[in-house]
Amino acid sequence: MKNRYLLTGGILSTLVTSVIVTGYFWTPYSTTAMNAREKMQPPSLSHWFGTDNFGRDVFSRVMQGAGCSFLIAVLVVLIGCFAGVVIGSLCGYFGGTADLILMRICDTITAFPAILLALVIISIAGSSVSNIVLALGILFIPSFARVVRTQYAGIRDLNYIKAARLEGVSVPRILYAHILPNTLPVLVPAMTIGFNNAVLAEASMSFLGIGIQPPMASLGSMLKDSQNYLTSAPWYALGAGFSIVLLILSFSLLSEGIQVSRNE
Amino acid sequence: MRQIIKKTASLIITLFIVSLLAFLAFQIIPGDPTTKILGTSASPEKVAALRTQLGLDRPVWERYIDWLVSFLKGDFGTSYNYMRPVRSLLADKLPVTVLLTVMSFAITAAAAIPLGIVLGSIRNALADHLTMILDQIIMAVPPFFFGIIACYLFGIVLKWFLPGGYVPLSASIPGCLSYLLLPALSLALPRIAMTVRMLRGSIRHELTQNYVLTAQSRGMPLRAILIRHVMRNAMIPVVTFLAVSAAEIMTGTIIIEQVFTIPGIGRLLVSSIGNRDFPVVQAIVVILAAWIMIVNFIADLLNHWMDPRMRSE
Amino acid sequence: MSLLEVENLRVHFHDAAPDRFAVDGVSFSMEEGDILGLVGESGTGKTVTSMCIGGLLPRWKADTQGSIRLDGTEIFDCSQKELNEILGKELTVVFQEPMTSFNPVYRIGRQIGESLYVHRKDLSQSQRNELILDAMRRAGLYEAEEISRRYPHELSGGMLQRAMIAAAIVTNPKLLIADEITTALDVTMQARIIDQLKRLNRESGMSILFISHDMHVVNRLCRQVIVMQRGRIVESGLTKEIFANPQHEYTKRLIAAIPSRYSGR
Amino acid sequence: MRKRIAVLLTSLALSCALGAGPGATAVMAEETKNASSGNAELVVGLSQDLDNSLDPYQITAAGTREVLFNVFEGLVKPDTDGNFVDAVASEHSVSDDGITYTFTLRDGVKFHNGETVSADDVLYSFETCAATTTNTAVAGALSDIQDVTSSGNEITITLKEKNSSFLSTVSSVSIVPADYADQATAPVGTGPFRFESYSPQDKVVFVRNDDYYAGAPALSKVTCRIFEDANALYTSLDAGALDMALHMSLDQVNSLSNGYDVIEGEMNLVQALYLNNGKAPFDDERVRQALCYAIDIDSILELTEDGHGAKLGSSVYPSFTKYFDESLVGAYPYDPAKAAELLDEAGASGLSFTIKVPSNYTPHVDTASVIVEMLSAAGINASIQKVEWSTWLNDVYQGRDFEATVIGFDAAYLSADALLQRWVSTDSSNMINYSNKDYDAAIEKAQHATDDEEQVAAYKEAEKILSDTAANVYIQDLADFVVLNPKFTGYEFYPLYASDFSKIRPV
Repeated sequence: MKNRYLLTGGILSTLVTSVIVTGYFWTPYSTTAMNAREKMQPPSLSHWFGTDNFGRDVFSRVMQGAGCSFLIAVLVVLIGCFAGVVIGSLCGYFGGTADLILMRICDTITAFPAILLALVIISIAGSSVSNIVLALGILFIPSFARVVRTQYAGIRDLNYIKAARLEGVSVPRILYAHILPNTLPVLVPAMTIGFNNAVLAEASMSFLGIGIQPPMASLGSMLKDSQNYLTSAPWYALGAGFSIVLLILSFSLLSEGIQVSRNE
Repeated sequence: MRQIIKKTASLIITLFIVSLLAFLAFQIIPGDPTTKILGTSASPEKVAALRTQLGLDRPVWERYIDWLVSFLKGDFGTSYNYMRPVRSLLADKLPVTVLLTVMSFAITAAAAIPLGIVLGSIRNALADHLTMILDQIIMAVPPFFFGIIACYLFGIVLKWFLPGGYVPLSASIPGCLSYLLLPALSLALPRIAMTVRMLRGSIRHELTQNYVLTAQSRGMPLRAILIRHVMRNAMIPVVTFLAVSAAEIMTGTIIIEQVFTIPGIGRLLVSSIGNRDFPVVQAIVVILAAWIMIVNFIADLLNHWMDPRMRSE
Repeated sequence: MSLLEVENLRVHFHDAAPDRFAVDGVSFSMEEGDILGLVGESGTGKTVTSMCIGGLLPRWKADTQGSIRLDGTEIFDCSQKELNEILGKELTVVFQEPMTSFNPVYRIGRQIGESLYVHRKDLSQSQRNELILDAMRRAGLYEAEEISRRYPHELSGGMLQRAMIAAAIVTNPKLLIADEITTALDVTMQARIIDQLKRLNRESGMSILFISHDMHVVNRLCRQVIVMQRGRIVESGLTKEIFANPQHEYTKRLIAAIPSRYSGR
Repeated sequence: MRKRIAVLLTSLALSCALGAGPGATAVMAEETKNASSGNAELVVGLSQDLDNSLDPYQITAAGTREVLFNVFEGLVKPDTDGNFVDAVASEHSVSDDGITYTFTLRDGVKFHNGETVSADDVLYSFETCAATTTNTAVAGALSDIQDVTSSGNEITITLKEKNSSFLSTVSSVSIVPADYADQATAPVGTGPFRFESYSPQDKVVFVRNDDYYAGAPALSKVTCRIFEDANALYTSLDAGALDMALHMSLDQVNSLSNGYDVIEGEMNLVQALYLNNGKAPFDDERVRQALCYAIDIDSILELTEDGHGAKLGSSVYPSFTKYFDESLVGAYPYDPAKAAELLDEAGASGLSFTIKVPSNYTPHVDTASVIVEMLSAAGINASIQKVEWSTWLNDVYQGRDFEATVIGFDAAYLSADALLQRWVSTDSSNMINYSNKDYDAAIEKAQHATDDEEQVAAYKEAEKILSDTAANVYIQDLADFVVLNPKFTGYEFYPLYASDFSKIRPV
């Protein structure tokens, strides 16, 4: 059965990534230059997504905004995943008190309202991109840790692991050379879901006003600013909103495609 | 039974840690509640007087213990910002958020389960691909974006619903419920998509099991097999997922209440953090954390009850 | 008029090659009280034949020709509703894998009573319980009350297979199809199940279509036997005669395959 | 089986959509249905929650003072032109030497709880206000009172020394019933509207005061709905759930699609890029002047307010005509070259600094964004740090831990003092650490000037010093838009933060 998801997901994600990468170097218009004459222009050939209340080209800002959201989401997933794997593997493999303590910490993080934790970190260290990534990264550790923990607990007792142990293979090698590859079929989808949630989390933080600082803009902060001009310049909100949807959709379709082709 | 005791114990410990963390968080965040109360041009002596009155000058540990003792006795303290006991504030606002969460959860279950059953049991390739794409798209739409667009479309353009025109339950039951319908829907949509996907996959998987063949060989019609046999098994992972999403919905209300101007504890939490209103934030943080823990706890219990294989462990 | 008449049965799977037939022109018949063995290596169309008789082959998977008459009614002409009247009442099936044939979330007793729930709605719950316990005892499960309250994962393979048999005989069907039911069991349990089936046949006159690749088991249980190879019947007749002097090369190999300790008897 | 479930689903989806329709609008219509008959009801949108205490002497937030203007009155109260007219007092007179003020109590004035106002209530009000008010400027003015005596319905106040703006202080002393304990949660005053109920973060309701001495207002009930999210307020207004909204931004007004009337006025505040004069690099006057030259005020107005804002040159806003000095407006014409030259002179050519700005005030955030963009064009590297309101109050206003910020200062009560006293070097709320001896002397002279001309001249001299020393980069008084349902008319702006519901009446 021709794997439609892999195809559409693949095309969409390469398209989105290429737009984002070009966004880092070049954008049709400067993303910060303001000019009063061009305020609130509807979408036209020169401005594909129209202009905002300062006369800036929305499409260029969306390109950079997407880049910013993408960067944050990827970094957050990396932090969450790396720390999650370390914690999850230790808990899953060894169990006992380490498992109890680390899992309690994870429970606390999940139970803690995300916006309060994010606010604490940002008010201590200021709201630069790195702090937002740190704040969100911490929030994402428990979900990865739990997934990895159940995987390790499952694989820990399989015979080939016992065999490796008997041969005197060092624990880290067992953990990360033997068991980790087998957790990938579960870890990869968890990472894509993590990516989606990271994009949404960043957007929500910006929506509550504790995210990216102007003049830099992420898709979330643009959506927040655009809400004011919904009736007079709907293209501003729609441009930002649908870019978020496209960003998430392309990568979740890709991961769906990978999953479908894997268990075919 | 032993497991239940162990779980409740860990739940209580975690709640303690969460409340402590929230308390410490406020020592770190800059901003002093007295400025909000006394205003910007208050004289230093007045500020100091108020700080002692509110007990803000005592060491952190002492204040935390005091808060804990009074909290357990049911006295949540008085809000710095509204000069009213936190209990009465929450008494007004908690029901609103709970109603929103319950409605959103009901919509999720009511829409996702039948849809999941239908999609799980029919063998139509086109329907499969269509719903798969639809699921992906709905899951990609951030709830607050859907909220904004819904406000614009249904509110301003179609005038079916007046954004910002929240009607309290006491004033008119239909008015309140119909106002909360759209916010509940924007919270529920992504979860409906996820639940449908999971339920369809689970039913598909169960249909291939041998006990279905056995039931067929007993002359049982497909519909009876689906309801009596397949559903009981297919629902096990879905029930856990629904329980967990009940927790996510409650935290999701924080943003949705801002978009739809609903006077619930979500909005109160955001404004209280802004106003550095410790007692209110503490109370809400503990309530939210308790709700998340309890819901996960119920998910485990449901899991045990529905799946006898788990019980023997 | 015999209990079961199968005439020129042909089955072709949609996803198989056009000329490749899973069952290529099989005909045989069974009388009341017969125990007929259907034997051959795996993949020779034995199970497909039994599935057709049981009306369990989904239409969208394969198309079928020929005719199967059970007690006079033509299976292929029946609508699903009519089929459901027969299945579980006139004819029941026991499958190979006892562990997975049970629904993991329900107790054994309730699942044994499923066909009563479908066909005997007139009975009260207590009457049904009586029938269930009686069927369990007839299938060799003597502490019936206690076992009926257990869950499938709490019982051994042998006990589960007995429970499946109990479930099959609770409505006293005319024909029981046993599809490789001993394959998943150890040798001692196999012998007990075979004796159980013999006793049931003797007591209730229920005819059994026994499908297996194990000639030894067939030899112990079945009066007549049909040998199948690549969808066709290569030899059929009384078991004693076939064992005495097998005609067809394939039958010889099958008999030779029995481990020496059991041959003779 | 499939068919039945499909039918269930479509009916579910339909009920979702329709359910929202009739139910909601029916309820809302009822609230504004009887607008035409005698008891018109108005629904107003507030962009900030009310203060914690509604006690007139404890109010700090401008948004709360603005609404409770309808509930509390002093012996005298300001009118739309900024003069003081008689309110609870029927007439008032000032002795030639400006020391003794006599007020005759208007007879028959009733409090909202039905009691008639007595001289004792007035004495009690002055005492309690002096003791408990959180506003240091008012407390300071009241401390100049020698004594307050009453005989029958005559109240005489004698001052220690002449204070030309004492009438404005009298207007800010709201007359309250003696020994009434819970003003904080259930305020009682003499104003045209009576307080009915308040539920936090939801709404506050005022009802008409039928026996108001100057005639009962046209509106029978005013419901103020509270929004923290400006966008949600705007959407609700545009959808018709509100009849009136205050302090809308120009962009919001331009994109309204519900055909409401738009009334334009000034916000009556001084928006500027306030520079921390106590901290490098802005302790050097030349660097501050360089910024003044490097920022083109006209294009800020163009970008943020489409030219609607009113330019200003110092810490007094234009609608305060008596003290506004027109000549200071063009003091620093846009001249990037001169700015660069001044920066080199001061040895701060590679200047870079952060602007801390409160995230909940969109107009100030927008102005800061424009400034950053403009300065980067002139080689000055400025960056924005949006902070929460509480953090801004704590770090910037109280802690003075900032380099630059964009905010607007309004007048708590109608006097130049309320705007200029703040920059006296010894004042506790001198956020920008401005210390200039000539300035302090000018303010001192103004406060104790014997006659009006002398006082105005002294205040203007102080304003000039602020401009010459480039204390801050003065930008504009933001345009203030009030949006009103065409079913109502009569709204008028006041020269201070107040919105008078008693003037509004159905068409």
